Amino acid sequence: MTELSPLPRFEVATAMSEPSEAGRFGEYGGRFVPESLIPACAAVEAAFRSAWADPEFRRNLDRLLAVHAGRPTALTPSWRLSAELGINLLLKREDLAHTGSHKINNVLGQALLARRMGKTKLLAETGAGQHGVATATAAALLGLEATIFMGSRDIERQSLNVFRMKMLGAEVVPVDSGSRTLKDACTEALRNWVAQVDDAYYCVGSVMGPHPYPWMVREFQRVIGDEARRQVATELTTGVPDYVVACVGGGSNAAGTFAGFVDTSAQLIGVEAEGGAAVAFGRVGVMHGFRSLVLQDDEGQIGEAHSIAAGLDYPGIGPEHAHLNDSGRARYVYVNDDEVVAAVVRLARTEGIFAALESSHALAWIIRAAGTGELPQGANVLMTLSGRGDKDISALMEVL
Amino acid sequence: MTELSPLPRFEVATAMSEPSEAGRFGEYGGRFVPESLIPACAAVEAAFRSAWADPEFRRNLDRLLAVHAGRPTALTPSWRLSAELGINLLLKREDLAHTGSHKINNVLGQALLARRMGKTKLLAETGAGQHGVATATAAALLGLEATIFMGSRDIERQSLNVFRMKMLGAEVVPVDSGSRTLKDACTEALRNWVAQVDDAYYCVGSVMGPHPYPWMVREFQRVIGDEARRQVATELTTGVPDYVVACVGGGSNAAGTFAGFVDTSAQLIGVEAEGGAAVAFGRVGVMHGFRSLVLQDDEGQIGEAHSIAAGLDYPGIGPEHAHLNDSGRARYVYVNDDEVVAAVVRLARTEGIFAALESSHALAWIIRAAGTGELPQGANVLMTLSGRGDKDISALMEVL
Amino acid sequence: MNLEKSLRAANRKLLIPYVTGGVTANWTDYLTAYAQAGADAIEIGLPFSDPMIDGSTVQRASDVALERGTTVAKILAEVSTLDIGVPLAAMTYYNLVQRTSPDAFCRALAEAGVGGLIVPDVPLEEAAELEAAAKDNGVDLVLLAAPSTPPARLAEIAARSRGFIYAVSVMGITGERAALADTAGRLAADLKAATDRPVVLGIGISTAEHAVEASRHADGVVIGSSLMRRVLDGATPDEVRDWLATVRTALDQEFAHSLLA
Amino acid sequence: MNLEKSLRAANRKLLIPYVTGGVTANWTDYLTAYAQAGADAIEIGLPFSDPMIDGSTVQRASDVALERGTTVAKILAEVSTLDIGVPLAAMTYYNLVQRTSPDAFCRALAEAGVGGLIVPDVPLEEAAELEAAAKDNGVDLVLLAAPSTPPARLAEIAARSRGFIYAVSVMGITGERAALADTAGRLAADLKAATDRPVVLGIGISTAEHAVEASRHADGVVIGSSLMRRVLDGATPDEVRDWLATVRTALDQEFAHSLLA
Ligand SMILES: Cc1ncc(COP(=O)(O)O)c(C=O)c1O
Ligand SMILES: Cc1ncc(COP(=O)(O)O)c(C=O)c1O
Repeated sequence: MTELSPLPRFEVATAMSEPSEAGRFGEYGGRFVPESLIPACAAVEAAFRSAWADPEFRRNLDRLLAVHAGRPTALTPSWRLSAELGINLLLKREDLAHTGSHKINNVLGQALLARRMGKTKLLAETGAGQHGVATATAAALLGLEATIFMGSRDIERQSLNVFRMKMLGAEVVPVDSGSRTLKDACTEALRNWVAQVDDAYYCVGSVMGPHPYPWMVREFQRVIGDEARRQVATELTTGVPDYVVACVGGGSNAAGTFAGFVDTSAQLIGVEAEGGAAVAFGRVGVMHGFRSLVLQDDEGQIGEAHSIAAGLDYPGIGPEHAHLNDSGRARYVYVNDDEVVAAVVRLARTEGIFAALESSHALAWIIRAAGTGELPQGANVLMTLSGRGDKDISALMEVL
Repeated sequence: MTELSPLPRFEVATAMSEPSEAGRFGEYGGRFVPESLIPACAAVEAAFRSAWADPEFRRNLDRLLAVHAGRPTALTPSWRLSAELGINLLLKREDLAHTGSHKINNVLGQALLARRMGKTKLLAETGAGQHGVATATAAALLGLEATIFMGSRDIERQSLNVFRMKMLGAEVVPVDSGSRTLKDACTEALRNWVAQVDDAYYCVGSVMGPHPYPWMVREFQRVIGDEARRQVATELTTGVPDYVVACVGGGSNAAGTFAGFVDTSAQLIGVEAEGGAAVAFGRVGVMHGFRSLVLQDDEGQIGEAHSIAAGLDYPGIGPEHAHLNDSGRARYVYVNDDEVVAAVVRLARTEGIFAALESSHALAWIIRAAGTGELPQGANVLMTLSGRGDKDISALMEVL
Repeated sequence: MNLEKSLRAANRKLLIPYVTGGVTANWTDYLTAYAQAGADAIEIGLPFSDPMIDGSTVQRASDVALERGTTVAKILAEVSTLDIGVPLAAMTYYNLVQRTSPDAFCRALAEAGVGGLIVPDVPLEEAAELEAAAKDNGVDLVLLAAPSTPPARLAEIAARSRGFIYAVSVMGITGERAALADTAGRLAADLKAATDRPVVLGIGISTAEHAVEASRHADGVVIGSSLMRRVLDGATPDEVRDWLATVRTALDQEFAHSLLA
Repeated sequence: MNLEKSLRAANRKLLIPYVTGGVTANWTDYLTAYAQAGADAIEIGLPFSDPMIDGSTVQRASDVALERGTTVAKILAEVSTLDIGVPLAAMTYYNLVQRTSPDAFCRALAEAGVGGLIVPDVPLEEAAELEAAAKDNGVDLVLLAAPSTPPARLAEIAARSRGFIYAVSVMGITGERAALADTAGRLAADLKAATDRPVVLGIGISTAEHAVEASRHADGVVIGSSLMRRVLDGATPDEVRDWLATVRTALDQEFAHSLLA
């Protein structure tokens, strides 16, 4: 069966290769965690290195991605919107992956790893709830327990996903500290990991956290970019797109996408939420176990991110993105909530696709930039549509 | 790109071939519509015959199904549940299709046909809202208008899908007559078609309505069965499953599935909702343009179907199913709401899949029958998982 | 009373009012009132739960009748006791007809003195069995023709219809409309060119003016929703009779004019 | 005042109480109270918005302090005016340390008379720059060891830590617990076998009984959450002093017993 055959993998040259031994991408990354967690992080690293080099692990993961998560996901040429914008826009459809976003790619990888390590329980933080749902899903599938930490503000905003997690048998723990959103859920998940590190595996939801998570999550997400690379090659005479665009919360869908194109001439663009734009407004800092660009005040207190998209409500950015920004290999821009809402509606009306608010950040930038020097007429653009919008209905009802 | 290559089609022998010239499957089917609609039905039939014989139409449809709807959908071996039930259960994952159910297969076909006929507008009825969302989606994609008729009771039960349709630019018209559910929406859609037959195409949502709809919709849905046939062949040493099970509202996902296996030794099982079990409790009747088995009282007044799954709240069954039942080629059974709710939860907890309440009827029967003479230990079972459960959260919140 | 013979014998434009059987306890009084107002035939709706060609007014009348426990048998029983001197035609949907069997259904009509039958969801293709049953029982099966019906088919409908030909004036469902549809005139003319059987325009004929306008093209009119709205709003049989009489008068004046012209 | 020298000079089990800087307007009065109760050193928390190793009590104290507008600079300014005769160590997270630079941060500590620094999210791997900065400014960088730390690593921590070694008694975060964790004794013993630097158990030491129990294995204890709960509940410095004094007494009695034994 054609869709179950394993994907050939591209060897990527220099950028986006393995981080340094200390888990650094340039000056970012590292492992800034309490001593109690050092052995646990080291164990995850060792297990991942061995698994990733093990053809059987790869085969098992590829098979799960195919038969359970529905990979490869489609590549959709957007016909009507492309014509309106004067560009050629191709959408990588992570919204069609099981559970409705790219998060499942990473989670299936980590859950398989947790089983390999003999763990019986997954811990995870979640913002929009997509990573929580994906974690609950993988836990059910592989017979593991799941505990999901979620800011109580996000629990209100994303009640559908909360219900889904519970349906799947996961325990959802509300986090009432701080801004009661994703960053606080991350802090809480790390704290809880310390206390149950023997049985529990911490399943990080984006390219963040202590080494090896940012690297490992990118590797689990590179399936997006690898697939898109092959698919784009058959859609475009040029073989590669001129622009590769993805939204950035922690930055996992962007990292996975970029990984497939970093060795090409494509311009890589990450789009953040204005209220969570760590590259534009952040400063170097250390949070949740890694050094990167972080929204913070002059004192070093972490800032609260604000976005209509709960999944982008994160004051930091994955360390590899900070490095890609420094090196100039990728560019980071931001859009505001109004542009995002307009983009959701526009894609629905022109292409019949109801995208997640997170994903719509990428589209909003494309809509704004199309036809300008930033994204000239006729450009071939690959955009990762990281998830579907069903979870955002109540948020949209408030503004539409 | 492997997943875009057109599917080889199986030639099916006698059962489930073309209906008679009058649109009959045995004694069922036909074209019981007002004279005003006869030319419109004839035009749809002519257009479908010409399109279905036109390789370019087939190529365009196959491409839309692949690049937009995400076909082929995965075939998922259910590991943990199979072990618990003592059977080998394979799930055909229509929940992974764009918009979240098999309805998109049919709608893309019909919307392409509407364009070919020069129509500018789609009319559709919807129950659960899945067909309405699919129709709104196809309309947006192909630049058509869409008007969706929906019972006002269903509008309350399925508010998420109502929002989705509106997002996609469709007009949703509440139907306040009768039981205010699917059957009344069908009646209303037919009435409205009469008044705008020049511009509007009536996009029927299941294998029902006047000839050629039951046949055409089955043909557009046979992609489920054709894909599953190929996929199952690589999963099973026996090549074909012992049982093929699908839920039946109007019966389109079941018809499309059965079409792929009717020429094999597989036992075909359609599962209805107890409160809408037209085969068990219905009598021959004529409704919505076709003759079939219909829930009705002694006077011939149409009965109201009752099911927790809005998409199965239909008092009739597609005419071809009535015929398959008569001929004994397929068997029709039913389950009740409680079994269905238990099945949703069980699949979520064992396989990490949150299925639609409609689809969960098929699973509920499998759970009940597994290990009995009806479905013996060790049987290879293919089940079509027709859609995802996100739309059912508020219904489930009430009972869980 | 034979429907077609009686209509052919009328030397005036035909006025065929409609009532939903069982819509009120005294619903047969409306039949008497229609007869007094000068109806040439009366169409009695046998209510069905899913009336595909009916607009909201007639559907509401059907729902009200069904809620009152109306059945075909009860309606026919009441009808069979009447003697109003006007031919009757039943209008209903095929599910009710086939519930027992077309033959049993037609026999029941005939026994109740109902001489005509209109079943809008049975087009030519599906009509054979019902045509035979109607014929066997001496019931005229009235077929419908629509503005969308192509010429050859129009001719066949005209040839196979009995009683009269029901010319659907507009592409749409029953219900009141502001003006008579443009399609009405052409359809009636085409039908009259194809047959000498009475051609009656129906659907959307709401006022005396519509009726007069329609009667210039056709042999008569069916009036349904605008009567049922009055009935549902509580008009008494006398009130309804008085209104229908004004339509009768308008039709007769127009007919007299046309003979003089 | 040099932290390590001072601790080594104490001829008793070490009592190191904790206070969150800025938690109340009069928070420095708690420092004085601690000194009066017989503290051997005091740990001052510099509040951070995302305190990864702190439980709900200390997190709440941090939030309260931040809401009061507390900053590192303000805390150090207040501390620098004090003269309570007890060495001080700051406890905070790395983001605050690196906001200016490790060097600037340590210089500021030294200038305010704070001789020790504890940064729980800086493990050995990430410590080099901070170790250098601390050394350059004469600040003792206290490293943490955990029950999960393997032996070789324990030895390196013991070797590189200055002031004392913070032995994390339990796999978990700060907060009161019902009993001293089993892990505490083994970790303290392993560390004492590896070094002659003071080994102090902290985290989850909530009562005089816990402190006594811990002091059988280690050179002393840090008491945090159970003090901060009292402070947050409104206990005055005198009340807190009185409670802490009972811990002091219990430690001293146990120490005396052990010498006799
Ligand atoms: C649909 C979707 N896209 C994007 C994101 C942001 O995550 P990342 O930046 O790691 O891709 C989220 C997070 O919840 C999400 O749900
Ligand atoms: C998910 C799902 N499955 C099944 C059905 C029933 O339709 P059919 O019997 O035509 O497959 C529906 C109808 O809305 C549906 O939404």
